[in-house]
Amino acid sequence: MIRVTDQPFTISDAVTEFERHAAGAGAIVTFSGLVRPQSAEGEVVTLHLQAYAPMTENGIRHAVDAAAIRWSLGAVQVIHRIGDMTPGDPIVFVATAAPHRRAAFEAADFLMDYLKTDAVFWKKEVTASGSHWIEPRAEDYRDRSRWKQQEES
Amino acid sequence: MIRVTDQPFTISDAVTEFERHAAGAGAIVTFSGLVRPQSAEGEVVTLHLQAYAPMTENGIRHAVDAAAIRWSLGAVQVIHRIGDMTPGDPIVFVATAAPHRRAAFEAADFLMDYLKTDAVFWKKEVTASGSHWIEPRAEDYRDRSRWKQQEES
Amino acid sequence: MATILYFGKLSSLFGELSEQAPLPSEISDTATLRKWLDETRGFDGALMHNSVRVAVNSEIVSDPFPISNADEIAFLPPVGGG
Amino acid sequence: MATILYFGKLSSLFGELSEQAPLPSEISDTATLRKWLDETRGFDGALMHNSVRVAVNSEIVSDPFPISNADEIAFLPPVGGG
Repeated sequence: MIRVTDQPFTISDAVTEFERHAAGAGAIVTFSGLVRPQSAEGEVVTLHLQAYAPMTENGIRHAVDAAAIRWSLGAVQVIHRIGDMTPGDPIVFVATAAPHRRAAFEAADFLMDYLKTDAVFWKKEVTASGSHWIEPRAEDYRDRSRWKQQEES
Repeated sequence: MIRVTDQPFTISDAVTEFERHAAGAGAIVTFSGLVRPQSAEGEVVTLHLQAYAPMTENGIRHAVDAAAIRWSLGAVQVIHRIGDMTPGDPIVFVATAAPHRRAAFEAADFLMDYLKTDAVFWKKEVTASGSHWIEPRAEDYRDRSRWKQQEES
Repeated sequence: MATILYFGKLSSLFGELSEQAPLPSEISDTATLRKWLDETRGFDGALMHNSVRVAVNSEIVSDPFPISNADEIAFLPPVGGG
Repeated sequence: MATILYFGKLSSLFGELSEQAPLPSEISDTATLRKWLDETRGFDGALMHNSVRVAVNSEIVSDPFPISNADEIAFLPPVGGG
């Protein structure tokens, strides 16, 4: 249930699809990331994402497996857009189903931290003033490091 | 955007409704709590919830306000069922929209911890072996206390 | 007539969520009401438990709180969460 | 013919995501390929940067890694996250 796609998707459709896989779960958490209308460079015209198949999918699968080992999960779904997107378009959808809510919350949070830092994507933002390739924010690395500290402690 | 209702709702419809309020957000987190098919007492036949209007709504509103003060949020939605439900039915739907994902995750997590412990609901589970009124699990109180520790530290 | 509401397990014990009752003249506060209802409605002590809070017109109050026939009085056992 | 893939800012510099190229006989590993492409495709040093990793047939490798005309070689600048 990992999909890297150049086809637009809606959050509603993604949720509906996920619900069919999540039967019997007590808790479902979804995260949806959308193209923001504003960036540090100004108004966003287009966001362009590249992936490298099958490396990108394999990396996500590895993160999903790590989550499934760490938390008791009923189902996991990851949908990630590539190609050209405009503000408001969904970029990423992560859904987790679990018997209890803590597992569902933490697994979704963990997967998003992976996707925002280590996932194999290249991202170009186009604004009125030009285009530039984006690297993860310091904040994203900090978020991601939370799980490593917990593993070591 | 707080609704305590005896009318069944679907997660898909709740998400679709929330998306209309979340325009411009970079991150949307949703939590859906569903009636579990099994409990400590056996197979669940019915879950029955009571609320005390307007005390229940006022308490939720207070928690939503506390979340809005603590995190930068674009929109918040809470839907909570009362009345009779059967396994698989959504009991609660919480959605948060924010510029960044950490705020959206934490605010949804915080609201769920409130709803599972301090919210003004009474909950009766009916199984083949009879019915009994439920109190929050020790785990729910532990989850809730995380936010208080942070406030004090 | 006062409106009396019973929540959670109290509603199971009483068999209904609420009742309309004329308050006897000697019942003028929540403490005497609580004792009278516990004895006359077969709660058999359940209404007297420390954990059962009382609200008058949707506000939690401490016993004894003055009441009259126009009030809505609710008895609230510990909440169970959503 | 080898397939060469350029990702992220390298694709912007090259103007395309990929090219099919016959490898000159003196190019037999990723280190010499990297240098040759950097000089002949106008990367002007961008391909030589330490942060640009190389993959052969979808596996990350370390320079110098042997290559032949049947391979797919990808140059990967730091990932930007999703």
